[in-house]
Amino acid sequence: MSPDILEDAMELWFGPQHVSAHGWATKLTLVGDYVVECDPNAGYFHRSAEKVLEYKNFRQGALILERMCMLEAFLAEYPYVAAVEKIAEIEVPERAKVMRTIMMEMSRLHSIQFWWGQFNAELGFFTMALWPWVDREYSLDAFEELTGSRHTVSYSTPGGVKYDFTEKSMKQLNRALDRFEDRLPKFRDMQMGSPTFRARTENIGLYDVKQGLKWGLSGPPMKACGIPMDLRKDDPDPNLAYDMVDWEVPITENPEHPGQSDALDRMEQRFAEAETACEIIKQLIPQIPEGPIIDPKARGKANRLPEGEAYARVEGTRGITTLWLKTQDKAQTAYRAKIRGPCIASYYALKDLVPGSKFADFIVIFGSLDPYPGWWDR
Amino acid sequence: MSDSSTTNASTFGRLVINKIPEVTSNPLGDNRIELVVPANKIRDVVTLIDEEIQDVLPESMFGVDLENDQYELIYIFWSYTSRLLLQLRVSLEGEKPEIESTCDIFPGLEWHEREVREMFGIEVKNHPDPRLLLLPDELDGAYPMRKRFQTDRSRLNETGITPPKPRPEPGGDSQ
Amino acid sequence: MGFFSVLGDFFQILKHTFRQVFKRPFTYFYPFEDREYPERTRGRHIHVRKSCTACAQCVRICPVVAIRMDKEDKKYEKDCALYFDYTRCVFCGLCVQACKFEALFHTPVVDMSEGDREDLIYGPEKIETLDREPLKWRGRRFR
Amino acid sequence: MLQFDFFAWLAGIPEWIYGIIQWIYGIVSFIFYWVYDLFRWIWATIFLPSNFMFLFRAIIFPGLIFVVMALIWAVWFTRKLWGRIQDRRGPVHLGKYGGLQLFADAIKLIAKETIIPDNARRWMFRFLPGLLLVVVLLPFAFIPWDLEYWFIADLSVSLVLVFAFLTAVPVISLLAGWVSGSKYSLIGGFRAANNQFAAEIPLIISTIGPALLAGSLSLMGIAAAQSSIWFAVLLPINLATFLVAAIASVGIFPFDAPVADSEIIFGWRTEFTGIHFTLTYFAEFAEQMLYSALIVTLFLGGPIGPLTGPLAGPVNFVLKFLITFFFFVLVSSSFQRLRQDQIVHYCWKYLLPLALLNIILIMLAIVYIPGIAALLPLGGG
Repeated sequence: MSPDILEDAMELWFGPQHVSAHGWATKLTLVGDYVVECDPNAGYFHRSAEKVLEYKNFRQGALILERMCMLEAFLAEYPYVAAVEKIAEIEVPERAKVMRTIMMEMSRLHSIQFWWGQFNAELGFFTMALWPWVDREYSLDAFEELTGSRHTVSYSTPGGVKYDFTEKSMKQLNRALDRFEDRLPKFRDMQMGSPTFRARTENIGLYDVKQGLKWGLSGPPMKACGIPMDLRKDDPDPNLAYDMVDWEVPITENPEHPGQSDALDRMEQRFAEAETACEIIKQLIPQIPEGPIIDPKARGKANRLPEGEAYARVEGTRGITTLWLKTQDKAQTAYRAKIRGPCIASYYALKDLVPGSKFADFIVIFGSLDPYPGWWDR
Repeated sequence: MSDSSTTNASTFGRLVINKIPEVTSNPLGDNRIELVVPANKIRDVVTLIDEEIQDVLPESMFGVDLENDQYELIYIFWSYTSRLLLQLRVSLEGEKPEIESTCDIFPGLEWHEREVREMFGIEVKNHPDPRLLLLPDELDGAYPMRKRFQTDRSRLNETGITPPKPRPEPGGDSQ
Repeated sequence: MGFFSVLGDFFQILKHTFRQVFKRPFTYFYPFEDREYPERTRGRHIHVRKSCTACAQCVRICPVVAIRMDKEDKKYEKDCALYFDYTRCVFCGLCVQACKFEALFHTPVVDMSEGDREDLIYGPEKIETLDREPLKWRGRRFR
Repeated sequence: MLQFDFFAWLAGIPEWIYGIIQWIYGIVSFIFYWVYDLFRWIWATIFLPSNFMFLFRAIIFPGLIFVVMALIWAVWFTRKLWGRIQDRRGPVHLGKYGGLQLFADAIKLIAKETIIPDNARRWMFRFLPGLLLVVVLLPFAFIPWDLEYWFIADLSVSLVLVFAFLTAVPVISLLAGWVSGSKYSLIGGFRAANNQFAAEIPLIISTIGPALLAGSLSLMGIAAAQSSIWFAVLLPINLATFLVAAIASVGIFPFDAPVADSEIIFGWRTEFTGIHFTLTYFAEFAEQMLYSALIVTLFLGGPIGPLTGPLAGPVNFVLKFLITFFFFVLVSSSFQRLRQDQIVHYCWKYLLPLALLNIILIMLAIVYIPGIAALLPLGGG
């Protein structure tokens, strides 16, 4: 970029007090209506979770993880629990595996419903922002009926899950799924069928697979490029019950730009993700086996862990969510826990993705990648 | 893994060891492999990963404080086509150890390197943007993720179950 | 040409929004009417002093150090003077699970706002009493 | 030789006193008659039947107070309708169905501290919101609420005058954004000007149709010309283009790029607080109402309608106005926000040709389809 262009550039801080920047700030350099430089800043949400985890024992730790991303609370807490189970060699009962999988997909559905509304609010369409949030209330009701809490479920614990399904919670779960599937065609009309939505999102924030992988992007932003990159299939967790279900990795291929994804593809991908989540839950509900929900020895085993390292990974709503855990012998707390949130990559990607686009499209690109500040600030 | 475009973990391990004999490998099973890399060879290994493995994703990079000025850096790469998980382990030593930046090969590692620098005091050479990532300015140089950094545990003492201890000095070792 | 299909899309969307106008709203008047809370709702705690043994397991497990036990206070039977700090509590439910003697429970009371921060620290008297029946709700039931 | 005649002098005193009294009387009576005349003039101005009714119309019934009450109602209606469309309830607590909510909001907003940024030009910053509201309220004087009696003013060029007033709105928005001393406000101000730049041409071209068919540039004349057929029947595409261009001109959803809250916090209104914000907020709703009233006048026959009776004109007008305003809110709550370059693109590429197309079509129809011309005041055939 030649320096004389930058002479009449305007520096604009997008955040941290901006209405749509909740916990992040990006410095934009504008020339006219175009963004020529984008400098994402992190650290406004930093709660030093990794250090805190070094002081919490293995039953408390999952609670800290849950607060990294309230929207996918169960998905966020699961890697920690899985890592502890790997080091302590805890067996998980079959029933707990299925319940974890159901909860995980439910959490994904809820997160997508929330993102959906938020993205539409960012696009200035508050009707479509509120409608998915109504469905989200039903998902939250299902969480509440099962675990007693609406957001921070704190459902899984080393060795299984904490609460068993009741008849009423099954009813709430089915109600949430039915409600979502009922409204899906209408939402499709309002989103994909909306000419204004297509106008705003087509060819916005375009990147290809190779570029996305270099940034470290994963999850729906990559699957929207048309590649079946999903840890649920690629690296199946033995403590989850995805192999009991017949399902395909949802991908979105746009014939207009193969191997690339724009904001419209990413919205379509979220539709597919939510539908797949619904399908998996519907298939799993009749298959829940009888049995205990928690290994009775797990509580004792999780109190003091042997020396070891474990790397637990899960396909979160926003991408690969991992936790690397190192313990010392007879440890009550973690020696080192590293949280890898998916959004650190998608927020970093703005740096290369945004320059050259219009200022009004910045928030569309940001919203379509669905970054959540808790994941990069931890 | 019969497909020619995919890479097997042990095959790749052998390939790296053939090219760079200082590297030792350590299979983790299930197409996962750990390579122990000396600090001065990290750029060569990461370049090899970029060239040899298809669709590789820089998943994570972080430091571990082993106390007594011993540090470990761990790089994790994942390739979904090969279903290969690769973990590089770099041992470092010293008050302020140094490592070569690899973020020109994998831009996704840039912020991880910034974080390692501010949290552990591991200097990343040739880093394009060596600012603080997460920490506020007053904690620059405090390296809070080091084990030496004393956190405030005064609230735990309020519960009445731990015997009251003298409150530790706030801040890190360098303050 | 796509002009007429785009026009059709516009009318489709207008149809959806127009229909919504005549639907019953989803929200309810919260303070005046309330819904039933599930049995498992993790609201404020209730402490049953009769079965408490003052083992302090709840104090140990609490991840946010919200529970304090005053062993010096001899006024209460078995010395279990529990203080719950609801400015810190995250309602994770670990203390209830840690209790082996069925002495600590969650109630579905979730609206516990106070005018003063100090009032949110529930002392040994307040934590074992409920000012209202937890399952009896104000106003009419909804949903 | 001067002789002093004492008795003559004595006899002159009353005359002299009389002169003084007369002089004083003259002054007093002058003042009295002046004041009396003033009072009489005021009296005559206000309470003479014709004058009184003019003032009544200008200030109370179809005039200022009526418009302000309608404005308050419009804010309530918009919020309630938005709430209903979004599965919410909208305002509920104050008054029946929350009808008094706006008074509470207005009192709250007025009682709030007015913060003026350091970088702002202080006097312009205070002056512009009020000016904006005045400019937006003035064109209501030319709205034909009734053809016979209940209207305020009838100018032969009132259509042009209304648009002349409305052209000032984006200038004020741009100035307000500029004097606020904030980058977001400045961007918002430019976007507001851009919106008007995009929307004004299709808007005015759409009004050419009714003006042409009525043979008049007066709103009263256009309304009166629709006694046999509403122009909405002859100019349906113009009605749609006018509606869309009006929404774009006001700058509400989906053309709300000037105040896009997820991009530029609240556009040119970002820095306004308290009473200043209240005024700009009211001005937006007044502008929506004005465009709704213009749609009723230009396309839906104005006061001409099914009802008859002494107040039939205004009642007909208000009924049509309600329906128009409902569609105004409905359209504005159904679409995603467009980018500002897309607004210009769509307004110029689609709305402008469509508006012209309808005029050409109706001209051809008048020439080739017998019977249409007879419905119009132009006559002939």
